[in-house]
Amino acid sequence: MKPSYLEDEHSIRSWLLTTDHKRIGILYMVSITVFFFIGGAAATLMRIELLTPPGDLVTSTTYNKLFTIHGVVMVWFFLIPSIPTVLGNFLVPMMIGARDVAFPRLNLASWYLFMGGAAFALWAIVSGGVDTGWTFYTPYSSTYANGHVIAMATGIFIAGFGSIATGLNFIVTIHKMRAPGLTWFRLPLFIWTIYTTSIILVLATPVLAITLLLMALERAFGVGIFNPAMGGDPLLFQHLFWFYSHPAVYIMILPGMGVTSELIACFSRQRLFGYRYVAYASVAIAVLGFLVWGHHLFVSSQSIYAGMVFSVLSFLVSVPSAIKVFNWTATLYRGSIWLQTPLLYALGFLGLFTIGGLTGLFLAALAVDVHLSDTYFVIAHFHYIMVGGMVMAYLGGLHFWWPKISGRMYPEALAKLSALFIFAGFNLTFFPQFLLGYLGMPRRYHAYAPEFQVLNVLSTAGASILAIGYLLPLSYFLWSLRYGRKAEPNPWQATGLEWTTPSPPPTDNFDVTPIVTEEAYNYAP
Amino acid sequence: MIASVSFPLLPERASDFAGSVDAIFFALLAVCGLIIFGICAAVVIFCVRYRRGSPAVHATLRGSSLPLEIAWTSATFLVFVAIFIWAAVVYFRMSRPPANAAEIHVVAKQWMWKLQHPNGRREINELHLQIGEPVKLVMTSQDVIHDFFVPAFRAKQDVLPSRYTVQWFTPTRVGKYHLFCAEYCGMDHSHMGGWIHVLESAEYARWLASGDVTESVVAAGARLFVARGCSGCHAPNAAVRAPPLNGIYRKPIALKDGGVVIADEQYLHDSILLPNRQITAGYDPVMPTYEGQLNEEEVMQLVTYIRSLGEGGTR
Amino acid sequence: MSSVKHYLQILAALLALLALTVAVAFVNLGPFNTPFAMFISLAKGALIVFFFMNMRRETPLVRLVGGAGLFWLGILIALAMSDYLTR
Amino acid sequence: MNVSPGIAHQFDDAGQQREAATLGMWVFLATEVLFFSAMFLGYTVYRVSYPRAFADAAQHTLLVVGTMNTAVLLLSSFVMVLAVRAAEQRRRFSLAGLLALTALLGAVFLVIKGFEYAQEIREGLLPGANFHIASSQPEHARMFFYLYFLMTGVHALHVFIGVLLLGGFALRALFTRRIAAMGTAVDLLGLYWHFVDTVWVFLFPLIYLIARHP
Ligand code: HEA
Ligand code: HEA
Ligand code: HEC
Ligand code: CUA
Ligand SMILES: [Cu+2]
Repeated sequence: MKPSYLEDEHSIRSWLLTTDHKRIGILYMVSITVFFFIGGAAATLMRIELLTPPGDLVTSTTYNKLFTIHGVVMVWFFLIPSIPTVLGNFLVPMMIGARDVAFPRLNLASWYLFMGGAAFALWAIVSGGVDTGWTFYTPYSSTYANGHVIAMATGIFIAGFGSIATGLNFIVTIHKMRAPGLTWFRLPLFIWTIYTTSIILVLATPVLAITLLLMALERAFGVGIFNPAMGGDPLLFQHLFWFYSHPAVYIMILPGMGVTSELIACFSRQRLFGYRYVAYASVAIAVLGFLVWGHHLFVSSQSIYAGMVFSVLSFLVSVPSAIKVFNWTATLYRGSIWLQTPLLYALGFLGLFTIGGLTGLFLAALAVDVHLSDTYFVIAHFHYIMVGGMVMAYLGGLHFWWPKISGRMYPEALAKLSALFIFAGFNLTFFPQFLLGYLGMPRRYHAYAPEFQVLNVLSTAGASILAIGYLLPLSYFLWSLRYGRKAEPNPWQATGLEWTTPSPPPTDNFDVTPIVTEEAYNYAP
Repeated sequence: MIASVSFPLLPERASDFAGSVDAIFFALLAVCGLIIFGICAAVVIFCVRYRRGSPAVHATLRGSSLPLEIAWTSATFLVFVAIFIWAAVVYFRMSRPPANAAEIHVVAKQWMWKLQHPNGRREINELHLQIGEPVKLVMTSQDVIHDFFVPAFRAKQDVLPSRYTVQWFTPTRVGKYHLFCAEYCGMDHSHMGGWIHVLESAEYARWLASGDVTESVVAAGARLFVARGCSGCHAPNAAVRAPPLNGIYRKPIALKDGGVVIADEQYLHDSILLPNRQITAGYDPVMPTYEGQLNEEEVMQLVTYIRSLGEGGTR
Repeated sequence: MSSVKHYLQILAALLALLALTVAVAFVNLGPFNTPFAMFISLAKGALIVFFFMNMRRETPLVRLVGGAGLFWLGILIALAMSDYLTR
Repeated sequence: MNVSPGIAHQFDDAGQQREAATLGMWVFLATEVLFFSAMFLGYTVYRVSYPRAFADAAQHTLLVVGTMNTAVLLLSSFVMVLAVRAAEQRRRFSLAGLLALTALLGAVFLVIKGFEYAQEIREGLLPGANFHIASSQPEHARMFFYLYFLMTGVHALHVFIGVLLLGGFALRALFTRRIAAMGTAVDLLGLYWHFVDTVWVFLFPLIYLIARHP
């Protein structure tokens, strides 16, 4: 038998110069885990500060740097790369029956770009920080802020090109490298979501790059494109930023939806209900997602007519999400449900994403957003989707494919317990924030009015549970590498080409190129 | 450490919009609550009933059902459209200040709010209002973007440098309410707040008359108009040829390079600070810029004074 | 593959369009100068894309990708201008 | 597994490899369009807001030079097409020569652009401490020049990268042992070069042709 991709070669060099998509996936996994804990540490400090109304633990400037670090690191260095680069890199070629992605060297280059960008960002953090918030609004960022705004922007700029390269690679791979017989409507839904995510990566990220470049030029050389004092318009920055960043929130959810589709189908032993509609819904989200960015500008003095257009389009883009939610639920009906840890996470995703999405409707409703904009309601909205949705999906996917990735089983009982722990901690952390937001507590507040304290204490209590919850999988995954039970090729009796290879797979994935003759999720009861 | 165990779960409702916004909010809450409850219930029931090895019927490979997809898609869509329209109508109302609203000037700067009433009474980080009287805030910033947010009024609007933004509301309940800055603006963003006091009419009148009211906003503008040399050019008999400013407000102005603009507040503001931005037809660009010489408060006073000289053109 | 002569014709057309657009710029078309100039640019762009870049021989997929770039450019400008033009 | 020369291990055959590369290039070009589009949006916004100032400012651009440069780029695109042809016909020396000629034309473009910039800087049109312009709205005319230098600068950077690549490819064509393997690469380089040309075709009227009529 051929050696697995893990055992092929052992030197550090063989890892750092690898072009094997599976190893690159592992490189990403290790790096983003580090960033998650950096972002998490910032969150921890913020939550501790928010235990009491006055700003007594850290200074206001430090607090402002903390949420900037938290936002930047979590968005660009953890959540955007999370599922696409870790699970996507590992699984896309395997799921479509290919030996590798279309451009393996470009794939490695993406990781180096990502790490290069991260180096700049970390340097900016360590050498004094940045206090603009992750949104870098001008003229604050370009004229008034102290700190290493330019270094931070450079980091995001460079990492952005890594994202573009990854997206390009996936698009070409999915178009050109599918195994014979693997038609579009036989693809696993995970592939559909990675494909649509890639479209967003490729079309949106360049706009962020140039926008940050203009902002940095304004800061460094006084170029006045966004500077009202020089005839520029700060709203233009906001338009450009959100032209990227709203589609980017779909980069941060579509892959999670893909994982959820895989998990729900596998663990209820059914073909995913309404497969085609769920696939189309992904495309609809990716395309329509580009038309709604102005819903972040409802109180910014954008024209009210533009506001109405963006509002109605925001409702429109929610329809395909609704389609997905209903189809997932329907898949469970009359299934044969096997409540393993991955399914627990998938169901957690389903519930929490729906709550997050539904509260997005509150924000898309114009008059209501006037009250809720820039309050903790928004914070709760997106943490429900990004942490409750995407992070849950990422963890669910990790558990599901861990046997394939590592060749070992994780401890099931402990994993179930951790999943419940995370679920409980999550809700305790972020549910009170909805109430805080409706009460009117603004976000990015280092000190707050005393009547908000009780809810903030609850939130902090939840965050500490959550922190422990996240440390658990980290520890037992590491533990399982050595002590875990050896995994069979297909421990879940799942369909999908990746399960036809040994666990862990050999470097070339398949001895012979598989030929596909059936639809995805062809489960027998 | 914890100040009090009893704490509010809903914000106070102290403006006419508060009720409208809350109505939409609770309608949304009801619809969404129903949906999330339905989905969670379905998930739990299915997971129990169809658990592996249960005696229930397990059917597989059902594929899909087009009628079902159409049904839930169109139902969702209709609900969405209804919510959109409702919220848009209220939003539209929020953005149309009534003509009789008293005008209060707001200048934001890192990290304080400076306000001025029509009669000249100034306040910092505090705003006294009369119950039942609509007010319109004309706001600008001297540095970065801020946001004037009064949760009890459900009112919020960004305040931008070099731009006038407007919001309005009618206070409906006597009391003291939070004012927050809701757009991140740097170090002391979280301390850039204060209080809105809503008073009974009599008390408000007493408050308004007290304090350092030396001159009304219009009077201050008139004083500046002379003191800063505007009248040297713009007075009818001045040596320099400059456009007369009587009745200019809301008048269509023909510009030198073709094109016509309506002389609204923003135009007057820019004419003073950046006179070269738009040159009036028939005049030489000799007006000096007052950028850096007048602050935004003074400009607002001048603009108000010019407006007081009469309104021209068609509305 | 096309002949050199064919490509020469395209080049000639491009240069002619260039001359045309410069010449027309000196004629007062009222509000239509810029639209006309953009129209000629589109024509030139189309010649380059379809003949020099061989788009006319490409698969539908590649055409879709090329079109997507343009379409998304349109989205950005159209929706952002929907704000600026109705303020 | 088939291990044949010139085909990377992840591909089954040369056709698949070629198609993948072409698709990849087009996707990259779509990215590039969006990269420029942010600047085009900025241009549109400010041109609509300050039409007169843009008209004033554009009078200071050098129309003759700009037209000449457009012609140079169009010509270079034509030569590039011939280079692609030569690559397909595996004519080593014409390929090298044509690539070099394309690079040369690109370099000519850059040199002309350089002189143009120099002239403009001498006239004080580069926004900064020395900026001055005879316009009734110098502030907004300055916005035009911000955008002008940004857009042409980013474009020139693309030309510069193209020239380097073209030069490198010309050398490779001379010395490579397997000229046949260069076909796809030259094709892709051609796509890039034509794209850069196309961007200029749109920049040209937006910069040089505003309000030229009396
Ligand atoms: C992964 C991330 C993610 C996702 C997927 C979404 C999804 C959505 N978001 Fe969210 N959003 C963010 C991340 C995300 N958002 C972030 C980070 C911010 C703040 C940025 C900042 O300022 O820092 C934000 C802010 C934000 C705002 C601006 C708030 C403000 O600052 O004033 C708005 C306003 O419209 C909004 C709306 C929406 C909507 C309508 C969706 C929709 O796509 C949701 C669709 C899903 C559903 C609707 C649920 C399923 C539907 C059903 C079950 C249907 C049945 C329902 C009925 C019939 C009623 N979001
Ligand atoms: C993208 C993903 C993402 C993720 C995963 C998270 C995760 C979390 N976030 Fe989030 N958050 C954002 C994205 C994200 N966030 C963004 C974009 C903003 C807006 C920023 C801005 O305004 O600019 C924001 C803002 C934000 C705020 C608002 C700050 C403010 O406006 O003042 C808060 C407050 O509670 C918060 C809390 C949390 C918590 C408790 C978690 C938890 O889920 C985190 C749990 C993880 C841990 C707790 C790590 C566990 C590890 C340890 C405990 C080890 C610690 C080690 C040491 C201390 C050495 N976040
Ligand atoms: C040196 C003479 C001069 C002084 C001093 C001066 N202006 Fe002017 N102003 C002009 C001229 C000339 C114009 C018309 C050309 C233009 O639009 O710039 C003008 C235009 C204006 C306009 C636009 C009117 C229109 O019809 O479009 C306003 C408003 C205005 N000035 C207000 C002021 C104010 C307020 C001050 C004092 C703070 C002031 N001016 C000081 C000469 C002057
Ligand atoms: Cu002012 Cu925040
Ligand atoms: Cu959004």
